[in-house]
Amino acid sequence: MSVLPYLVAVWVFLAGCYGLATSRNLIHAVGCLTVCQAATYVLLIAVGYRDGATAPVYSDIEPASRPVVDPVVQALALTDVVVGATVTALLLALVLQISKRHGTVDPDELSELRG
Amino acid sequence: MDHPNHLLPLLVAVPLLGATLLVAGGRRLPRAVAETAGCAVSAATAGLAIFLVLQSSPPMVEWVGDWVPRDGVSVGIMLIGDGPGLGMAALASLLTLAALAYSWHYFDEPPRRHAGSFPALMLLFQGGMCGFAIAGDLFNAFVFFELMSVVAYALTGHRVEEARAVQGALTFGVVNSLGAYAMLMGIVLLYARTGELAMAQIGRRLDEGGPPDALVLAAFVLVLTGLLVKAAAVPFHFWLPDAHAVAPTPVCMLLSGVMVELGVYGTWRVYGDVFSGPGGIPAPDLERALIVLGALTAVVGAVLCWCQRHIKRLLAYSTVAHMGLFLIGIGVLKPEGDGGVALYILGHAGVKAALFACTGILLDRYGSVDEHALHGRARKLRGVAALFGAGALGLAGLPPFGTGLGKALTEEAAGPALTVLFVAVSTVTAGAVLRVGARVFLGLGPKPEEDPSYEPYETTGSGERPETRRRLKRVPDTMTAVPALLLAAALAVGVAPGFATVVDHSVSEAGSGGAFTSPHWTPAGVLLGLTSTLLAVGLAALAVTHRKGLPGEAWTGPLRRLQSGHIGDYVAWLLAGAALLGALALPGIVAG
Amino acid sequence: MSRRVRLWILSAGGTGLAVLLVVACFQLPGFGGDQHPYGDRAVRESLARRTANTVASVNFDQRAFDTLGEMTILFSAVLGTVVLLRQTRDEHRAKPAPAQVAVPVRRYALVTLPVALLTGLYVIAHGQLSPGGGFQGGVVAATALHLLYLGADYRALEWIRPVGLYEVGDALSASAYLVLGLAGVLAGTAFLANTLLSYGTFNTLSSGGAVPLLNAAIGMEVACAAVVLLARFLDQAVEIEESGKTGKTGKSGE
Amino acid sequence: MDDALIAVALLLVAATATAAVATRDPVHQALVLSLLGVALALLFTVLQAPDVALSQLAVGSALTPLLLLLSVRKVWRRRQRQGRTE
Repeated sequence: MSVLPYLVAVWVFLAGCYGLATSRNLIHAVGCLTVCQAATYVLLIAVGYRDGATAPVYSDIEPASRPVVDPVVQALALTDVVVGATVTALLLALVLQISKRHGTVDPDELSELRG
Repeated sequence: MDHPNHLLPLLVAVPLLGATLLVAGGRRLPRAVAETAGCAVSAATAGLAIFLVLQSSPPMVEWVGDWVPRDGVSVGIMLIGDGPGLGMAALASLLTLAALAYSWHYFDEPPRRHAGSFPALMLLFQGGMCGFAIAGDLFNAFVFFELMSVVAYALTGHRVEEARAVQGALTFGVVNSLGAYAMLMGIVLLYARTGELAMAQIGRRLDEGGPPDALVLAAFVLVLTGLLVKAAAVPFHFWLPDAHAVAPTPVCMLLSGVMVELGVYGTWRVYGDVFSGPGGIPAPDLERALIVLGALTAVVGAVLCWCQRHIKRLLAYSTVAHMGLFLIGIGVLKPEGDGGVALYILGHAGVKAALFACTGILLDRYGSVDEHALHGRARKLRGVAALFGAGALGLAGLPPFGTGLGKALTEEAAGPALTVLFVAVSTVTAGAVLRVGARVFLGLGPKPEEDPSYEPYETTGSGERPETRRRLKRVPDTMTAVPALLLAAALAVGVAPGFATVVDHSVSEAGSGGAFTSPHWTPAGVLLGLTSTLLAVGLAALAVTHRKGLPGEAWTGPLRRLQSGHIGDYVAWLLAGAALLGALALPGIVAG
Repeated sequence: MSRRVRLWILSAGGTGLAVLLVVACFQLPGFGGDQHPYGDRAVRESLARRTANTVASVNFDQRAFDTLGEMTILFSAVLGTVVLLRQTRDEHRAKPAPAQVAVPVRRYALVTLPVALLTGLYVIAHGQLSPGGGFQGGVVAATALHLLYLGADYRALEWIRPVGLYEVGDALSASAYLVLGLAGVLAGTAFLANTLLSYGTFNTLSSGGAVPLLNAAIGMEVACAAVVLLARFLDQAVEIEESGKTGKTGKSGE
Repeated sequence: MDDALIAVALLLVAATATAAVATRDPVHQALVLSLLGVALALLFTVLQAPDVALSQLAVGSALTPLLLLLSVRKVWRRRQRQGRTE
């Protein structure tokens, strides 16, 4: 159990890379990129977890009464989630333009930019 | 101002505020006002950066939000205001200003009711680069790394009606985002081990933890993967020619002139602050990794640079080749090498941006950037020809250009074996640029023959659309003044008395703090600079007189085929590169 | 490069990286461990500034500079999307036909819409106290508006959602965040310093000094940004069409 | 008990992520991705990160799949038009 979350993060990251490399559709490729990013959230939150602790929100618990998990990684993960969504949006906008200009979204059929 | 360090965050805040206000008011503003405002904000930031550079000895530190450390630790974000960081911020700001001035009334069709969007994107790019340059906190560095990347994708794809532009921008976006996520994984691994995010703190905690293990190596590999993707080191480099060849010319000036160099700067910063101690990556391992990758990058970049006929793509590969030289320069881990690379980067930025600016003029006058199609067509542009030629000689490292001084100092630090590589690479890249200049501007030699065997693996430069409103009758003064000023700046880096000393001093003060030397032109350096220039001229002359291309060119086929334009290939290479990086840095970890 | 060669390179690189990462995982501190020096400090500082939700304190006070960068990334991506998905010369707008919506769907959407919108605003407002805040609430509020597309039709949505105003709102709330940061510099302390306002009473809406203000700015920004993003994609999916020619229009060049 | 819950959530994330990569059709992939978003939100909730769970739910399982679906629709609509004119 003590390494399972980390291994899951590594698995998700590499799976996303595999999907990205073998994708036959650019929209699918962008989806795979979001899978890669999901790995970073899992790793972040897993690193900040503490056994038996509660969420770092003191609106219903007395300060210093119980241990809390690391709030810093949660703040970083929040940032990361928003960054991920915006990058996805921008890349999808580019995919739409590719579909208009090249008439395809299959990376195997994009024949420009070689050599 | 009593506390100039409080002004450090303004390097980010001022351009960002300018950008947001431009977008808010952009719907009503006429185009000229929006562009002037963009230039003014960019210039103000550049002024602030230069002011701060002058204050940067001894280096400043700023804790954003006034979270100054108590008992040596803080919960805030640290910014570093030392010579190299602020120098990169100043370089980024000045180049943004140059690009904005160059693009005055540039695009033919600003998006309807969004006159301010292009200058606003440029300001956001400037803010992102400044933020990355002064970041002293790893996660904060990641955030600004993403900011500059995101803006760069949008700017690269700006001409959405061009099939190549959108494809290049997507490739750029996917590869760089993947690199950034790898970097973030590395940062999280470091956080898990040390519980800190400020670079200096992480380094200290690693050193307390004893000799490095596989975890440190994995974090190192992941973080460097992100930075080396940005720095376009082989085999992470594939996105660069695809993106730089298709971006609008003013954006190319920024991408090649400073954004890619920020990858090298980041490598230098992260290694120096995080991994250079006894708990980090041993020096011989880093040297092996950076010198091997740097040499590969330099050779691949130079060879492919020579093979191109699309002029922007040719310049992009020359950037790849020079990135290899910069990586070698910081990889030898000597203060003289770092100082030399700093000067080399400054000179290279001026020269490369000027060359792109000249190519932009060609594109606008003739609607093509193809070396073969333009053969002899630009004879009338005498002034541009002179600038282009001067840029090519600067690229070769002709004294007294700043590139020449930087190259000479770096060669001295790198030793004789690598000096051969430096001379060869600058010869080949400058030779290719001179070849283009001789054919396009002077019409020398026979018109090159088309070789059908290359056809599927070649990107020609024809079929590009001019970027300006209508094909230009006369080149606007701003479009020629900007490259002239940039070349003058590159020259000033080499000749201004004492400038090299100041740069070297601030780099060694920020880095290891090792013995600081007074760099100057040495007879050997001048001789090597002249040698590469003469060789480049010779090589160009040889190429121009051969209709079919030089004999050895057939050998480059397999290398060119690797550059397939396929995102899947590039992702596969990225993983392979990360594994290679791990293998190169492994021996010291196993032994230790 | 053929698919086979790509797979070979991918598996070689992937295997190497996987081995390195898996070995590294076993050297990480065990999952659920007790060593979180930065986290513990952040909790202490958050309580000292009377911010009940420590995550909000990290986001909007201790590491507010990160959030500035993140907000700017969102802003840039929206601006980039607006630029990239602009209507080009060879495209025109086709007015979507009015659509018939089934009555239950309409009722459901029109009832849910205000509830979702209020939930979003509530989540934004209570960011410094309970889980949630500007990001989450902003996205919820923006998505809620688009229930109108389900409930009525695209034209009703366009009527309630003048994209231009949301773009201006996006830019203005981003500038508000920057101006709040600059206030610190003007007052002689540091950028984004949360020392100007009183920290208020713990666990009330106005606690935490500048945290609620920054949080509100982010909430506005995220909501406007998400609306503009969705609007641009809806525009492409529903309205914008290429005129006449099909296929590789961009390649014709000269 | 906690451990079991965490392990289940983790395996769910790994499974949906693998499925998202293996689903080659973009429309189906968008749906699997929104399942991945829910799985991640569940994981973050059991790992005591309600803030992140909430934003993951809003962004990962609603906004991102929506954008993907809109893109698919645009590409598909283009193909339809192209098919009609040819």
